[in-house]
Amino acid sequence: MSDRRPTNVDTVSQAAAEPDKAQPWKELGLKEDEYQSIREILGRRPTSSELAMYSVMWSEHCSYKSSKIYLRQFGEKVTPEMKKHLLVGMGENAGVVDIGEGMAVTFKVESHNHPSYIEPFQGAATGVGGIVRDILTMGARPIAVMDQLRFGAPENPDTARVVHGVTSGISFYGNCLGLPNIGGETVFDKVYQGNPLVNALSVGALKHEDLKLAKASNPGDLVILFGARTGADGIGGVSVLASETFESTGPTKRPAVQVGDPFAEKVLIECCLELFYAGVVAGIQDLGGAGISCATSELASNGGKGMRVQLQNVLLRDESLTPEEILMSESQERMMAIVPKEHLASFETIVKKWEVEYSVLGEVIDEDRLYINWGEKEIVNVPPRTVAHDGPVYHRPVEYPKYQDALNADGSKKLKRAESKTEVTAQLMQLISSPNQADKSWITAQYDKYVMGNTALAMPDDSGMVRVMEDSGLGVALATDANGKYCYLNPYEGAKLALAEAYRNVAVTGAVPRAVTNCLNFGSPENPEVMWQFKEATAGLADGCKELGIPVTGGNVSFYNQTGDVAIYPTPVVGVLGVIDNVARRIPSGWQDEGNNIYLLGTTYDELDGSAWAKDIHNHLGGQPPKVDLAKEKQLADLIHGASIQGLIESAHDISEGGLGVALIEASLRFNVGARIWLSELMDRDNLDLTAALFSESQSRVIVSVGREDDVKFQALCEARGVPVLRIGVTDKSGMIEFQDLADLNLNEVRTAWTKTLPELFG
Amino acid sequence: MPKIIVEIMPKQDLLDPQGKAVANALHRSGHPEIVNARIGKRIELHFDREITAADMANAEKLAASFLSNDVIEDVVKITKE
Amino acid sequence: MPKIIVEIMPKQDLLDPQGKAVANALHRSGHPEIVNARIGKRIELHFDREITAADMANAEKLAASFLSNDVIEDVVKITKE
Amino acid sequence: MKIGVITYPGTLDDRDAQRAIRLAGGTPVPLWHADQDLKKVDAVVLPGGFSYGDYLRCGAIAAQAPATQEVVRLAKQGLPVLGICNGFQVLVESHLLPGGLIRNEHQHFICRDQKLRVENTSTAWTNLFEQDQEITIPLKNGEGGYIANPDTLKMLEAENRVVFRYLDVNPNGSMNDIAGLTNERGNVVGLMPHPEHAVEPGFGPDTDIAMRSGVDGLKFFQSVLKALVNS
Ligand SMILES: Nc1ncnc2c1ncn2[C@@H]1O[C@H](COP(=O)(O)OP(=O)(O)O)[C@@H](O)[C@H]1O
Ligand SMILES: [Mg+2]
Repeated sequence: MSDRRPTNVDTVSQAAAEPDKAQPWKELGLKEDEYQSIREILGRRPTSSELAMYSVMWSEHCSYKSSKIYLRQFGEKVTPEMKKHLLVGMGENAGVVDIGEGMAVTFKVESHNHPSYIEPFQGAATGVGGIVRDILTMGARPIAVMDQLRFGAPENPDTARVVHGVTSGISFYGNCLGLPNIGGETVFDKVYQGNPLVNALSVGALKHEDLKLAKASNPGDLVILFGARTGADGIGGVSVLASETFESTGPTKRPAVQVGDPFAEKVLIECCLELFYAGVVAGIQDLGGAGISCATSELASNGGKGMRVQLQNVLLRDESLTPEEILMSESQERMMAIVPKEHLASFETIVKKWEVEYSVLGEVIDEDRLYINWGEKEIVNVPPRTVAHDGPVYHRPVEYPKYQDALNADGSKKLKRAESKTEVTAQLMQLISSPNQADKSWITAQYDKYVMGNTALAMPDDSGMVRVMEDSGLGVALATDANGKYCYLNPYEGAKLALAEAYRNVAVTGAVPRAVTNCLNFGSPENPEVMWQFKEATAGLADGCKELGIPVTGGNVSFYNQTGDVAIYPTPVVGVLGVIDNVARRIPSGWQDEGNNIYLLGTTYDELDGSAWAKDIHNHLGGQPPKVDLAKEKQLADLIHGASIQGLIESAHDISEGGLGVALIEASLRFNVGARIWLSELMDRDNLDLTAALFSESQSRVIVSVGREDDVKFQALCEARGVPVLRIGVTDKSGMIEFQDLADLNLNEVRTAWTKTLPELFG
Repeated sequence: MPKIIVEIMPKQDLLDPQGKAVANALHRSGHPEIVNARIGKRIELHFDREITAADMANAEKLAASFLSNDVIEDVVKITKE
Repeated sequence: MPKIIVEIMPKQDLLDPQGKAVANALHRSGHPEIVNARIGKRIELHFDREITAADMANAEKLAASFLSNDVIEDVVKITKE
Repeated sequence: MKIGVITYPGTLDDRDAQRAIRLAGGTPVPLWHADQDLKKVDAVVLPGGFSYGDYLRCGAIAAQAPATQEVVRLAKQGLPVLGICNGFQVLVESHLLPGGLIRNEHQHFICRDQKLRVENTSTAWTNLFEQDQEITIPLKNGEGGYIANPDTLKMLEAENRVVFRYLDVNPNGSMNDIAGLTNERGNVVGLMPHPEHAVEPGFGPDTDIAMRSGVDGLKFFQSVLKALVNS
């Protein structure tokens, strides 16, 4: 092969010899004091390769510099009891949770927002690829994915571009990987127009003893890069360095996007699992943001050791890449393994079987130093910890938003409520067919939910649920939620509300909530009002987790989701993982049989601020979100678990956006079983008008259906546990959902209205 | 039938998974002389009348905006037949 | 880099759903003059040496056997560049 | 009875196919694409997935694999072969079955519970069904539109080689609503929908009786076991 390798590289000795050479630190996103502290750490100016490494590793995305001081509380506000099931906590690639029978699961949600706006298909696809590699890195077999999406206004022409690209990108990558998609979220709102959110979650399962950590702790072990070759993907930013060190003949503009190859990743997964089971890797790290810079420095830093690396050993797609570009390339589908020398031969046999390319880059050394050479020339010589973990920590200014008081004062009380029966019926139909409440099958039918044969629940049920152990039926349930409107009104309560809803969604399936992950999507941290939202939301989430007794095991922060001065609503996506001893016991979200009684659990208050009703009927957002009482959530979850163990409930569906009215319709649509509903007793008991009874979004409420034979037992159980219970209807085979004295809705007509919305918008 | 042919290739610097898979398959089946393969699109636009200069100009615009995605693809050729 | 370019189109009389979708989109966006669209492949085979007559003959064979499926596709052109 | 399941790079439903064989009472034998040796199995399943990423054409690269070549040779001597989804595409690319499979008409990947009619019950994989029995099994594909030239279609219909036809909804634009085919001899069957995802109560499609309780797919694997015992 013709050698097109750049030779004119900046070396450590050059850096010492020309200490005052001007460097483009600013263009790389570093602050003056950050550049100065790099010079202090090194006792000289950095080489351009070192500058590349520090700038990317100290970026907001990799260093969490604005969020770090707040994220700490997830580790601090915990009790020993909460940590009982935690095998690996925050700080690793993903948290690991014991689920019994010697098994553990690891799960995490991550954002790929900005890339998905620029190139929706590849952005979303590589988002799925990235989170799956995180899970794999822990030694786990990935077993499912989910996706949390926020798009702009449905009628805006650009929304269709993003919706099509994102959903087909997720479908393309996830389906080709062979991971069932078991749920997610889809929300439309104009605040996300220029900043769609594409979060992806993955969950994996492993035996306790197969746990792997991203650590290089044994001097002499080999550092091996394997998987796809390194190319010019996603290094738009370092072009400034390339143009500096590279004569004008070189590549000028590198692409800022990455292209995903799910086939390569599928092969990589199988190959890695075989390597893990063969016991030939001592440590492993996926390559995501910051590529080789991140993998080498983190592995070394985590192991408290150093590394010597020959960068020219990296297999390239394009020989003209400069060392800086190689260090920062975000080419997908790559992994870095730490392999003891005596296992090299076995390692080679396995990767060759899978036709995966690899190269040995160097070895672990007993020295607190990361040395990287380019041929004979030394281009990096740094303490790994300073790159990977000792990044800057900001205490950004925080300011209570100027608009906040007026926003909270502008409640929904003044909005005109439905008075006539026809008006109520029309509003019910409008809510059920509005894009946010409408059927999401146009999206979810593009996802394979069957692959692996272990999916016990998926769309449109409240949680996704997969079996982990085929013989016992042991499984996990997962749900994610975030209501941006609630968080905008009150970020502290809003984060708790997201947690409460995800928790409830897991509980209604019969699983026991056990751990939490999050993806915190916010505007610019340089805006003190955004930082206030962030501070409030993280406090709310940490406090909420403590109240519920389930720990945060990991998460991700995405800042700068804003266009000009306008930030998105604070959108802390919260994921809750639950454990179920046998998935055969799972509870679906809809009535399964006729002749069952329908019960409403919990109390309804007149809480319409921030509701779907206020937005979809009146285009209004203001006031305070519904009150959240986590003790009640817990009580409710315990009740459902108890009832499920005794086999007392046929279905359970949580009440959220759109209130009781929408929840009842959804429960009927699930298996096409009709119902007769009466609301008068509820209105009397809780002192509500029709609008509040149907559309209030009060928390800690669930509707359940119970067979006649279990009626007495069920009611007694509710009373014993102090959960308010009221019979509000019965299921039937009428093909109707009849709200007594109010409306007779034909299920087929409701279904048509509910299903046609998204196809009509995006066809 | 008169047609305009638009040829589109994945950008040089970006990964082309399809091309890679085909190149690998060719190597396995004994074609080491083919060092690489890349796969793009050939789009034919059919007309039921003579193609004018205006049509060509139009096709150029369409090729750059709608038929290709300039973040990841290049239009490499536009011809008429 | 010398290359051989193989162009492949779906067979005339068979359905081409992608082409149809593109044609429909073009009609919706005000291009009635384009009566139909069809989407095929452009495959580049790269060589790191001069391309010989034998290479071309070889490419023809590959195009007919592996690169296209003659039940549903036609090889419309093979050129070198 | 030993039934082989071939794994290609990018195959996804191989473990599911093995589970289905086990639940039907057979012994699944994993086979590797690069091995020509089929380990003396009595029948072979080419499972679903995205072999080689479905790049170039679905199934085209997998059709060249040593294991596939051996399957082609033995199928011509009567070895029962079932190609599911990507496996069907491999059979078509290997010319064991006629026609081709192209991108779904609506351009999207689609995953749904699909109703089918079983129109030929004399194949190795369908002998336990009743003629014209209606079954529901999951379907999930992006390129499942069956096409063939008019002569081939006529021949397939005349020779009763359409084994499964889509009912209610044609999910991908397949000609004549064709969901699956057999060869002349009836030992090779290919179909787009996935019988291996409807073999275990709790994990199959919804039925009128209970959620996710559909097990119509089990009969495919029981059929071949019966055919093998009788042969
Ligand atoms: N983008 C998506 N990907 C996968 N599943 C989705 C997506 N959007 C919505 N869903 C699924 O559709 C169903 C209804 O969603 P939603 O009404 O938001 O549920 P909930 O109100 O219980 O949070 C759920 O099962 C959810 O998991
Ligand atoms: Mg729910």
